[in-house]
Amino acid sequence: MAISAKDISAAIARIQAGIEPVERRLNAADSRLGDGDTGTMLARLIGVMSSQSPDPSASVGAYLSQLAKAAARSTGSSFGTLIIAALMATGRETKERDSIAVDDVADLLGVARREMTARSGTGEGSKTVIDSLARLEAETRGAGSRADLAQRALAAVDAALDDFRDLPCRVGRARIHEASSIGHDDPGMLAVALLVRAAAGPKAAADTDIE
Amino acid sequence: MAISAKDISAAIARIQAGIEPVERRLNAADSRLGDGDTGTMLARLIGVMSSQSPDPSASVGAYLSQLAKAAARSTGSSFGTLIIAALMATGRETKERDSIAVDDVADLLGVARREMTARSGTGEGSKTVIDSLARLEAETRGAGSRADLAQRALAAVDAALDDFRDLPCRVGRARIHEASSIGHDDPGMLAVALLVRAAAGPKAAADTDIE
Amino acid sequence: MTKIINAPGTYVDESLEGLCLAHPSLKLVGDECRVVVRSRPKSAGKVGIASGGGFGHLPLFCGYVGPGLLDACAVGNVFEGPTVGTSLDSILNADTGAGVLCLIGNYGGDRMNFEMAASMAEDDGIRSELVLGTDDVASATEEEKDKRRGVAGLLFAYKCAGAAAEEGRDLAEVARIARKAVDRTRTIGFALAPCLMPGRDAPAFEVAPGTVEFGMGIHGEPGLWRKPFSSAEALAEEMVDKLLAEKVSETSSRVALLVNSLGASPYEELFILHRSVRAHLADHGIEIARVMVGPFVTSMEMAGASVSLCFLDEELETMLAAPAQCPFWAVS
Amino acid sequence: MTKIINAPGTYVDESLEGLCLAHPSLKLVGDECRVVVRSRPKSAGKVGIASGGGFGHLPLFCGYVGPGLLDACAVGNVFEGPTVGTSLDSILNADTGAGVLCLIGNYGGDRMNFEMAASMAEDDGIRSELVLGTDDVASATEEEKDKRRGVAGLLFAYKCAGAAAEEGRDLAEVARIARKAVDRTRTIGFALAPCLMPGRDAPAFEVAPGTVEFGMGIHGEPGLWRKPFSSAEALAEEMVDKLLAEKVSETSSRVALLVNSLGASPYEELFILHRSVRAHLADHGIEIARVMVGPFVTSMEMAGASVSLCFLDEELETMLAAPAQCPFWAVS
Ligand SMILES: Nc1ncnc2c1ncn2[C@@H]1O[C@H](COP(=O)(O)OP(=O)(O)O)[C@@H](O)[C@H]1O
Ligand SMILES: Nc1ncnc2c1ncn2[C@@H]1O[C@H](COP(=O)(O)OP(=O)(O)O)[C@@H](O)[C@H]1O
Ligand SMILES: [Mg+2]
Ligand SMILES: [Mg+2]
Ligand SMILES: [Mg+2]
Ligand SMILES: [Mg+2]
Repeated sequence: MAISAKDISAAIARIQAGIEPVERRLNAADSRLGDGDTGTMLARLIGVMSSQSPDPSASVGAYLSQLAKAAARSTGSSFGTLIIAALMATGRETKERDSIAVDDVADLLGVARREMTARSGTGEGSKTVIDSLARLEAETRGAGSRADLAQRALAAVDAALDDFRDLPCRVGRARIHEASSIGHDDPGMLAVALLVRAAAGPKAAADTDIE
Repeated sequence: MAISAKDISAAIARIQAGIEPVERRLNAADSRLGDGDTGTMLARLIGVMSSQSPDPSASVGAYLSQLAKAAARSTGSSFGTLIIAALMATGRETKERDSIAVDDVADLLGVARREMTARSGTGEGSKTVIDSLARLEAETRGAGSRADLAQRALAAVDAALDDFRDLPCRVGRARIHEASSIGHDDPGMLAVALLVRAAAGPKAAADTDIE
Repeated sequence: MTKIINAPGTYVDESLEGLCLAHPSLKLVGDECRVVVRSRPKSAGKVGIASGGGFGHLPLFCGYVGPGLLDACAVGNVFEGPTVGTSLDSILNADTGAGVLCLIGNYGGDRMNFEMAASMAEDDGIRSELVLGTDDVASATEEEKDKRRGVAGLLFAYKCAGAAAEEGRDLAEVARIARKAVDRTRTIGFALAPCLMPGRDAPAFEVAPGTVEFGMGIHGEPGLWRKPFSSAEALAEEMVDKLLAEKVSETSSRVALLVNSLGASPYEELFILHRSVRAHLADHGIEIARVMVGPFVTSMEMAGASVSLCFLDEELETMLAAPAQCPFWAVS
Repeated sequence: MTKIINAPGTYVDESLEGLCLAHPSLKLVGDECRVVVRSRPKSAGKVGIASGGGFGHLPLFCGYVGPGLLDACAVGNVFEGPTVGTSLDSILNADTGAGVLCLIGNYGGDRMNFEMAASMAEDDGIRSELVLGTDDVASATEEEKDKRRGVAGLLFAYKCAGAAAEEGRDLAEVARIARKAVDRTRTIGFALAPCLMPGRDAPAFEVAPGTVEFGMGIHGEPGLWRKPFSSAEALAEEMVDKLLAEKVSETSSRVALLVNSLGASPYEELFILHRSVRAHLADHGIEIARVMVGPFVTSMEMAGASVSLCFLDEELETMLAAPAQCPFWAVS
């Protein structure tokens, strides 16, 4: 039931397979106050990552670092960079492990979240990807199985979107337009939701509704 | 029955009074193959000229030279410059005369035409203002009175337009589009026609039809 | 907005190639050939100056590589920061042993990428300092000054830091001077028409014809307000007032002025705007020590302009007057 | 196409004022303040070089006043030649006793005005020679070469004549060199979007979006043909072929190249076009001795570009390499 590099690679492949509508939707979300490129950036990142197959003998950490390095030459957007930073940090954390136990996932999400916070200087409550990670971390703690993990993750990203939708965004250019960000999903948070959904696969996702 | 500086000044005032529709029409004509400014240029020239009142004791030539000098600082368009050149040349020719006899007008038109030809390097037959002048010169020769002169002039400019309308233009940018100039009046020739019409005044013009 | 391009995917690389072919003082290096450096080696022991940013703002960023200015510049895709990898390459190439000042615009992604690159460079034993351009007064209030974006005013920091480095000052000094230039520089811009990203069918943002989008960002980030265009005069007054609303810490009534085209607005209009801006500055008792008018920091074919002021002290004035040479700007 | 202006009627004069305030090396003289001259007196006894033309093409014409280039430049209204009076003022101001070369574009009005001005100057005892730029291959066939308009290629004549004058050559020599530069220079341009005259509601000519108007004049004079834009590559090939279709009298496979923006087309695109133009020139065995890429001769915010080739001989190459300095172009 543990998660191996191959499982991660399979999840990335699932994301890649359905990336087109995700790309369009994120670009639209980012067009409202940002520069309209969240989807394009994410698609490029996922494309590069999906072309990295894990060495059969590689540890999870080695694979995550490999993904980070490839990604580090593929995108310059803030969201992409935060993902790269998270991949590097979690890669360091798991460099000796062949797999990750389901109940270690929450801790790793915490590692990712703290690294993103350190890099961006953005804490929780600013309506960013970091808030989604915080919620993921909280909700997946204590997951008993991969299926359970998936359900909890899906619920978490939805809940994060719901909780923040009507709050103002406090990061980047949008800050001076806090009012107009109210009522709309942050593109980074929406990206996390759509990624989790695609990674979980259609079976798990069927029970949820981010649409 | 001779033409004095005051008569010329009065003709200019008549032209100035009705310049607006003339300006629009000439701009439209020049827009077809040229830069669309024949009307604007002419309006500016006439405006400056109409602000020059003749010294009561000035000869015709002195007044024409005065008009030329004022005009020389008012416009840089080809048509304007040809008019300035014509004013200078006819001014030199008449510098000792208090008035111009009706039957000297054709000769002076010849002076103007030759000066324009020398300045522009354009001979007759190229569908330009020079062709209108040539026709004016020919038709006004032998005019017996100012009324007769006006009628002959009106007929001449119309005839010039009619004769050249279906010929190709051979001057300036339009040259490489000779075909598309066929069927349309040359803006400079049209300008001469409209000027003569306005100068002649409504009474004389009533019997003709350039519309 | 028909673009003279071959394909969106080759836009940046072909353009960079064309740039370096036109200006042999520049060349491309790095794993992805996305770092512009000086062709002639710089003096060893000089502090290196690296910059970087998204493409689509030429001459910014990479056009300012040259003596007295930048040593290396990382180039991202259109309106997208350079990758961590490219940023790292720019630092490695700028270094001659005396450390590297990374001088970039304050954009989240760009900053994070350069920070990550700097920490990788440190692993290779290269010291660096990061200074962020934050001149766009439209992008945050005075209280949140350090959150402001960097726009055209970055040029003053390039010039001052470049001069300090060329003089042989050490990294801390060069960084101090860059920071001072940033602290004392402010920009306000407005857009009159949008630009189109290569490969897109429509602009990512709209500016209605006849409308002024006051404070719009160089990537089309929404402005402070929009209203119908009235006159260059009125706009100049509003811009100057906005720029002078905040006082620099030390009093300074002598400035360097940059009147910049965002792309499509031609020189003719810039000079008209410049004339009005000068008049309003004079009304406020501001003296203009230096002036630049032209397309220095653009957004492809966006129409509009920006006005930047660098409030001078003696040190900055000396640095701005020092010789510098790049394809788009020379001081001698 | 919202313009940063105050009023159409003050457009030219305010812009010229702003130009000279930004560039103190220039100043305005003449009865109507429509002649741009060098602020610093030039050496007495140097042949003067006067130019002139309509406004709306900055940096052309008056931006090229400076050492090694023009002495004086008469400025007309937008897209309208300078008046006879202003042309005369430019000749009077260019003269220091050694005569004046009048070097202008071959536009009927401009030519006639300078000729009239020259004959007036002669009355004052000032000798002059007139040389007309005729580089636009789209404006007449090879048989009627001398009827062609002058466009961006005029810069090469400015530069060569300017260098010859600065060297102390006499009027006949300076004129000979200017004529040679004109004879050996050809330009072809294309427009992608029109420009708007100040004060007008709509452009005086149309270029449909997505359409290339090949050979369109810098005032919007109709082009040779129009077709949908395909690629920078294809356009570059077509332009190079058109430029090389006529052979210069003496064989010359070494050229100076100018890739020029008509206004709104940004540097990014110019460099892409430049890259393709170079490749096609190389295919034809043409060697590029010098290159300029940028907005040098524009039509306000017209989109599009032009490519000029000056087929060099040793003399022209030396003249192009001589030092020159003006606000928009420096050779050192
Ligand atoms: N400084 C930051 N701190 C935290 N999250 C950020 C920050 N900047 C951007 N993000 C996240 O990234 C998303 C935008 O990503 P993207 O559009 O790819 O980047 P960019 O802003 O560089 O165009 C935002 O919605 C937000 O969730
Ligand atoms: N070289 C020339 N020779 C004779 N007539 C000319 C010449 N150039 C222009 N014209 C006349 O001037 C008219 C155009 O005038 P205008 O539009 O004011 O000048 P521009 O061509 O400078 O814009 C033409 O229709 C023609 O009659
Ligand atoms: Mg974005
Ligand atoms: Mg015209
Ligand atoms: Mg972005
Ligand atoms: Mg004209």
